[in-house]
Amino acid sequence: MKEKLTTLEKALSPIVSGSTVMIGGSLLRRQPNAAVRQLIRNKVRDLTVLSWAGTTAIDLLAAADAIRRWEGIYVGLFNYGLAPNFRRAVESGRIEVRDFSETAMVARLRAAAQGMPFLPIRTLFGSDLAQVNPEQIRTFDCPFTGEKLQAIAAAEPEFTIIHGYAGDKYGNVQWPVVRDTDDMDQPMAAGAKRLIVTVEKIVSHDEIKKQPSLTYIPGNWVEAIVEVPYGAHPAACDTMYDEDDAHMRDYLARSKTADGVKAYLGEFANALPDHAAYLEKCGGLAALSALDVKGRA
Amino acid sequence: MKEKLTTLEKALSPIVSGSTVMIGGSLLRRQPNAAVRQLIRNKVRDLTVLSWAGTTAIDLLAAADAIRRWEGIYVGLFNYGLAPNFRRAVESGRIEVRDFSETAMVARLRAAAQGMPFLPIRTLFGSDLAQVNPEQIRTFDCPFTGEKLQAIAAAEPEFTIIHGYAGDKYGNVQWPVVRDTDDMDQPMAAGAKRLIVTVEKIVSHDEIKKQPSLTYIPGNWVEAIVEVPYGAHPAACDTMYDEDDAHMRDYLARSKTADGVKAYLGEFANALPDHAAYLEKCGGLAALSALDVKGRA
Amino acid sequence: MATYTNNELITAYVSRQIRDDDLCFVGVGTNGRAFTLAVGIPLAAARLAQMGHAPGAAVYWGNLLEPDLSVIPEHFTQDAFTQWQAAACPPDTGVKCDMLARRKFDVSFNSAAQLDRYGNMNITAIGDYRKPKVRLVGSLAQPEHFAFVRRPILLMDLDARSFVEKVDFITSAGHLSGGNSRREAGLGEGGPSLVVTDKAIFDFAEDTREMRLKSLHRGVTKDEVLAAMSFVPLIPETIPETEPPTTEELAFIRNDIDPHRILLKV
Amino acid sequence: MATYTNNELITAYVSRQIRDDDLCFVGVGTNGRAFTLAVGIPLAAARLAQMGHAPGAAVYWGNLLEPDLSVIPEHFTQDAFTQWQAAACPPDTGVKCDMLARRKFDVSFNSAAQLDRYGNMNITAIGDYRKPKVRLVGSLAQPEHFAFVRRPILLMDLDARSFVEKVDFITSAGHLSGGNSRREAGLGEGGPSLVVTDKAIFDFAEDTREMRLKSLHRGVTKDEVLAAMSFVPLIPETIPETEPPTTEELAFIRNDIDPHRILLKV
Repeated sequence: MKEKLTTLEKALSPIVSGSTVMIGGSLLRRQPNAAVRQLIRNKVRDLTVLSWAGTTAIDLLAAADAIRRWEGIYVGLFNYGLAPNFRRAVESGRIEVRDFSETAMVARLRAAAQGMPFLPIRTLFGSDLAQVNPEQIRTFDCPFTGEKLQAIAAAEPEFTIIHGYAGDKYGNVQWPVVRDTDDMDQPMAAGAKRLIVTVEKIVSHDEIKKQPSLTYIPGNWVEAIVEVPYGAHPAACDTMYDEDDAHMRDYLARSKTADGVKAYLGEFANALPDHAAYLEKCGGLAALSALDVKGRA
Repeated sequence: MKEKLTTLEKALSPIVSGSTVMIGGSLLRRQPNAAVRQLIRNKVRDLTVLSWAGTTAIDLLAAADAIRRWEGIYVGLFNYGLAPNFRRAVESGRIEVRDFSETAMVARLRAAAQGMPFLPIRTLFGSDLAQVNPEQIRTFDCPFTGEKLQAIAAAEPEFTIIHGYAGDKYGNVQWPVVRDTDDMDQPMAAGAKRLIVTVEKIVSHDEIKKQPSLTYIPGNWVEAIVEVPYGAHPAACDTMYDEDDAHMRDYLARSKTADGVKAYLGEFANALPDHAAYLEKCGGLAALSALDVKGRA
Repeated sequence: MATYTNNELITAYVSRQIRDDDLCFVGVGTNGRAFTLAVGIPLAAARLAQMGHAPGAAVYWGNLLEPDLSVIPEHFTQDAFTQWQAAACPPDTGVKCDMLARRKFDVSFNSAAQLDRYGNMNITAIGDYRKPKVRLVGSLAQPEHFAFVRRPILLMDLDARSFVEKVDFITSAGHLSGGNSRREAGLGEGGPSLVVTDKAIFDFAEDTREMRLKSLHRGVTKDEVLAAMSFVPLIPETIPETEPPTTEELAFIRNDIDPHRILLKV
Repeated sequence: MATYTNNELITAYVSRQIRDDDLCFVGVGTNGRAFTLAVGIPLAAARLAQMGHAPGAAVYWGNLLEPDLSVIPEHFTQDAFTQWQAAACPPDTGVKCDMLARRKFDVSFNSAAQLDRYGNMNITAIGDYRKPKVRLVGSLAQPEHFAFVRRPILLMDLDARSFVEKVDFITSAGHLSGGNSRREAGLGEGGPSLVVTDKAIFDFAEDTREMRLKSLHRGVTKDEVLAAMSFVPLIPETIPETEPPTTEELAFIRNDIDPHRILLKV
């Protein structure tokens, strides 16, 4: 097997301004925020960003003016309300949006995973989601029944970034048996062209191969894997730690203005050399362990 | 929740001659043979049978002259060679076959699960599998790229029979963490109209809800669940027991002629009132436990 | 005569709309009043139905199929979701999407920033989609609910900014422009069936599919309702009072389902 | 000069066709000679490649992605498959199908009841499809291998009943009628690249895509080869001898990979 363990800097260096990037996680779970802060440090711009239910990762990128277009089902901050920086950028016209409903986005992800240019749905008749996006949503006739269906174009980002629980140096990433499964990370990984995975911890391959059915991202699909403890902070990694409520509230408060959030980004991303420095800035592992949940592996 | 625990007799009584039935399992794993023997006792005829990689279940039904048409990717007896009774029936023209390659059959199962009349593939250009089956495999143009694709019609059996590991009285069926995943049972269950599940053992709902992510067939999808220990015999149930080599060899020997296998069916299906009697006929649980594998739950 | 809160009235009313063996979609997240409407009342109503006339009723919440409603989490942080026991927790959200497309859901609970005369809803953008006055969250599975669920129920406070003649953006196609327009657009049966508000209940006329005042909550006048809407719904000759909760329903809600007033807080 | 068996010769030859980081599909099951050709030799060759020039080579076997080839099971009963450790074991076989369709596989190992001049293969039926002389197993993923895998390798004993002018049924489209016919039919790059037999190796001519004799195993004559085929393949001016296994390759096979002669038994 090929060793794919590397650093955030090396793993993300191929992502340049103008790239198309799929961001994994859903709501406050497993947002790849450590990777996002590195992209912000790298000063990438004009990204086309795809997501499922995006929260902190998308809002941070929007705050850094890194997004030209977003495509997905949701951007908000879950129980913290709307995403202030994303909202500001869309309302000012800086970010173009292409909204997809869940069955439509699922079709895009599965089409890519199956090597197909599209998959059919029948959800969006009469919805403006279809009306405003003829480039990716088209009505056609079923080759068998003749009924009207909607073809949804495959999601084909150049890069896919997913934050996972644990993996080995070959890129095999496993989930715990009991977890919050409300996401689309595995289909995203299955259809990825260049897949970069960050994990809470690196474990031995011997650990992995004992329970191969828990490997939801096979190393064969992965270009690079990076160990980033608390890599989803200030969001949560289910079964390991909860969202950081104090940090979220501080982020929201400082996001009331563009200047406020620029200062936040300066402190928590641009001014810091790497993720280790971010963890120190957040009080270090000792302080962060207060977020750990019982039954954490 | 609704109680769905019943007997093989009651669960299978809606399946009459002429029905279309999907049979779960793959190769020698989890063939729903207890249910098949009940169908044979019920003397159903002219079934249209769909399967993934079918072995004992399909060959037993063929031996009983219960199949009019079969659709799937494979019928054989794995490392025991060709399926003698299925082969005899196809060569004599009694069984019509519709062959699908794996991506084609996967498309049929997923289409049904997604509520779509078809899904696209691009596998079968130039293959006689497509040429002989215009009713279910049709070439069409991609609504986006214009490239030629092949539409595969959804698999829509009236009944689906799957043999699982363990489940509760509400029909929630779970798999063990480490198992042989080389099958399509979950997609079959997801697209089923009337789903009948047999399991090795019934466990409490409290057991099930501790690890909900192990539930691969939610009770919500199930019409009836039946407890049938060694329900896949003489095939295997991975993690619980292996195939019965002696029984398989005896079955093969007696399948050399139509009369031979009729005698076998008389002994092991028609002459017996139920699955309990079959287990006794096979030496009882004591004898069968010799097939158990280590680490059996 | 029992006294009760508006949330208790709505919870009891909604619970009676749930039939035995119904599969109900309940959303996750948001906070404050939005949480009460989107999560709190639906969970309480589903549990109340289970305890009464609909023991076989089930909920799909997040990606949990049939979570144990006898122990609804008291804190809605991630680990509470992770630990919540359920009958099933499918491998990804695509399974729920497939069940929606296969019309496995009987009821869904929905809220929107805008809802119009024909039950079209908007959670995407206020103003121009390209340069909106307010960018909202997007769409989630709201279009699926109106496309595939048998009886979607809207839970919203009556407000002239929310109840508008025409939504700025159709996230979810309801009854479109009324009559047969929904069918003609290519959609099947479904679309919003009831609109449950803090002042009144509405349904949709069988023929024109226009929103129609169905009942007024005790003490609420027709004029108060109309004052809180930007369009005039159909109004029948006589308007019944919304059936109040029974003492038994109130006891279940207060003692068993939401003793600490978490679900029906605000 | 080292002595070696035909199976050792073939195993060593095939292992050299595997490049570093190749993902190789290996089939499961069958028994006797068919097992040696479909499972035994491919697994031994893949492991031999890993131990030598291709440490990054991986195998997809059954639904096991990268099973540990340093401990190949000695008994191919179900529990041996269940217990075999691997890097991944996806939730269902559909994942493997998707990887095939996305052209993730570099090499596949295939065997057929019939193979023709243009590398079309048949594992479905001998004679008339509707009322066959011999009904075979069907198709499995054999059409996918020829449609999507970069370099499919056929492993078959040379036999006039198997090597036919035209297959009775095209299960897997190889090079169809040669030339550009494969492309014209709608297929992409791929199709059979090599045919490895007990007597000789064949490839396919770049222009006509006809099967072409590539090398003869030591001691085998051209006439013996032609006597075991129902059509005459392209034959070059000079026919090299199939490169024999090195003593190091033989040592790996005999001492490390298949010490009990399970994989290369018959």
